[in-house]
Amino acid sequence: MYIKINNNHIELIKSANPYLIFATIFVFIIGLYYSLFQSPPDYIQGDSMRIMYIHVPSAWFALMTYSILAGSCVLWFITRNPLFNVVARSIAQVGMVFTLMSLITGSIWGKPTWGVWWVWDARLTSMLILFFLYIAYIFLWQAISNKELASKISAALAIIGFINIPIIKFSVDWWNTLHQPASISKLSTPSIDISMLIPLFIMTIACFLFLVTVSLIRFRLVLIENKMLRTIN
Amino acid sequence: MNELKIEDLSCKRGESKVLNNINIIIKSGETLVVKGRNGSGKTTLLRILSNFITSYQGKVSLNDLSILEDNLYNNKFNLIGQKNSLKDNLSIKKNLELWDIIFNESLDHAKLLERDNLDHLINRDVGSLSDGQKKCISLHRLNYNKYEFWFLDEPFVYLDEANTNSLIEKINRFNENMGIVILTSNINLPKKFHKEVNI
Amino acid sequence: MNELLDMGGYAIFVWSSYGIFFFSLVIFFLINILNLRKYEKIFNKTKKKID
Amino acid sequence: MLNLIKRDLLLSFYSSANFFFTVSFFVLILILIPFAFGTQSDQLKLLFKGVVWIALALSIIITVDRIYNADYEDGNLDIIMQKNKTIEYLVISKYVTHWFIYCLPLLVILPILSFLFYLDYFETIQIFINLFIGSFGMVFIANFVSALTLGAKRTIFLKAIIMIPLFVPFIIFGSDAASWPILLGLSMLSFVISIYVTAYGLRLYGE
Repeated sequence: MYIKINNNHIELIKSANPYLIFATIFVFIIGLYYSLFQSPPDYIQGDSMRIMYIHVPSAWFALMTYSILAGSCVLWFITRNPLFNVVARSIAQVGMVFTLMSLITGSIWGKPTWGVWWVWDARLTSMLILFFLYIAYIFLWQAISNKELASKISAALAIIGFINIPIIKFSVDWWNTLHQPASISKLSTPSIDISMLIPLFIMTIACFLFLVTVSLIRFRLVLIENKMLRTIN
Repeated sequence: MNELKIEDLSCKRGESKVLNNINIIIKSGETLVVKGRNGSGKTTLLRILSNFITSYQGKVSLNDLSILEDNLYNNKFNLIGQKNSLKDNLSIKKNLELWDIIFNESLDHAKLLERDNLDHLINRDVGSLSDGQKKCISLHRLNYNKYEFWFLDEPFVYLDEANTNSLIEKINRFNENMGIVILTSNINLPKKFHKEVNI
Repeated sequence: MNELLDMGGYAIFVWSSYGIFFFSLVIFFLINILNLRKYEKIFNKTKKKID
Repeated sequence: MLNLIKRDLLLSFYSSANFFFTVSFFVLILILIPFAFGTQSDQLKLLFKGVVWIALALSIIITVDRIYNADYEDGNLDIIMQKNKTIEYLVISKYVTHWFIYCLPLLVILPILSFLFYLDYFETIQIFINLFIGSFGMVFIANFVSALTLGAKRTIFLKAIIMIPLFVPFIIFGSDAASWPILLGLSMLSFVISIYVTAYGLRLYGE
């Protein structure tokens, strides 16, 4: 299966762009209405629970984006179809922003909940490492002047990072049981009420729409960059 | 008797094609001069011939055996690239010692350098030499004598007239001993060699 | 209205996290779309030159 | 392969300042502990076991520029790659020399340092074994990072960002004496990954 991007596809993406932007804004407004006004405050955490509606989707998409990134890098090495490289490069920066957002909102949520800005548990630590992996992928690509080479090298790095993430998660779990037995206050996850599930669901869709919109914009950007490199060479 | 054959060679660097359907046959005792403007793929051709670039269309074969499959091929050529392979912070003597180990062959460097009028430099740091002197020392690697091919990338750059002539003489002597030389150049050489190719 | 702004005592946390989140998303979106505009302009210019 | 090991050892002997700097860097990081945390012997013991890993990681990070970069920039890497057609052999000999030149001196000096920090013989041996196993894994990682970033502009910062996430498991397991089997496993895993990735990187930059 060899998909080749032609001008028709780009025109299609271009024409879909305004609708996508509109849909993203619309769903975000609905999501905001539900998460800030409509949903009740949590009976343990109070109104600080509302941070969850942006924190959880961004954490999900941070991980999902990295999986797509690493997956398309693997597929690129197998099939040699340059489309996968373009996908990887267009999605990486969105993933980095989501990772950063989940770290920031997470620590703002952590202050009222745990009383501290940061807890060294496996989930947060591996998220932090994920952020560094995104930085490494993006900046290594920029640092190498031969761009064809840069794509291959940074793709190899993305795959190695994907292997590293579960190792980190496992080792931090081990380390926590080793150093501070059971003293760690993890996120208590009580069964979520349906009234909280609705805003979370809407916000997830909104974040997904944002991911798609910006990825498609970056997709066009990366294609033009590639074309410009071609004409310069 | 060696015969190096390049058939229908095309190569892409990035998205631009640098070599397009090149056909060359070169036999023992001959010298090939590759000419062309900057960026036309002269260095790429030499790197294909020295097995660094392996993704290309067409076939390069030595005595009808593809160079990619010939396990002994890498020990048959001596490549002198544009970089001079010298450590700036070490003296020439130490640099030559390091080369001896990599090439697995110990030469009488004092004598060879005297022949090329370079013996007064032997204890100087490479960093203090001029570009021409560095190039001369870099070409000193041609004295390792197990090789059947010389691949020289822009060997005449920075060289003065006397050194140019002595290099040409060396190439001639190597040709008489049935060696094959492939060199790239984008200037006109004072002497005609056997074959010339424009790419 | 005041109750809403107060967020049950957690106002600073909730509003600041929502603010940072949406501010960054908008900035990131704008950077990309402006970059795209710029690149398209340059690309069309070079294309004309080649044609 | 032996040629290359001999050549690299000779080269590092000729420019021995590099090697001296790494050792003194390692020692200086550890010597800073008492200045920062006071001289209580219990505390120093505890801190030494952890900080020795940070010192090892940092010492390896500052040497990563010297593995392939110098040879790549002056063109010696071309000759070396031509003479060693199987690049995996080249990579293995680089592991050996890099470990010998930059990690062995640190391990040699470790017992002296550990006595300065009031550790007893048993603890010293435990740390030594862990550091011995872990340093191999770190060298493997440093090698492939060096090979992948050959063409990048000379920024030690970028290399550090790539390497530190990969060092995290080593540092976590290294500071616990009983987890040397896991360290061994990690080192083996990084060897398997590293040998392929390093050879891949070198081939790409050779083109």
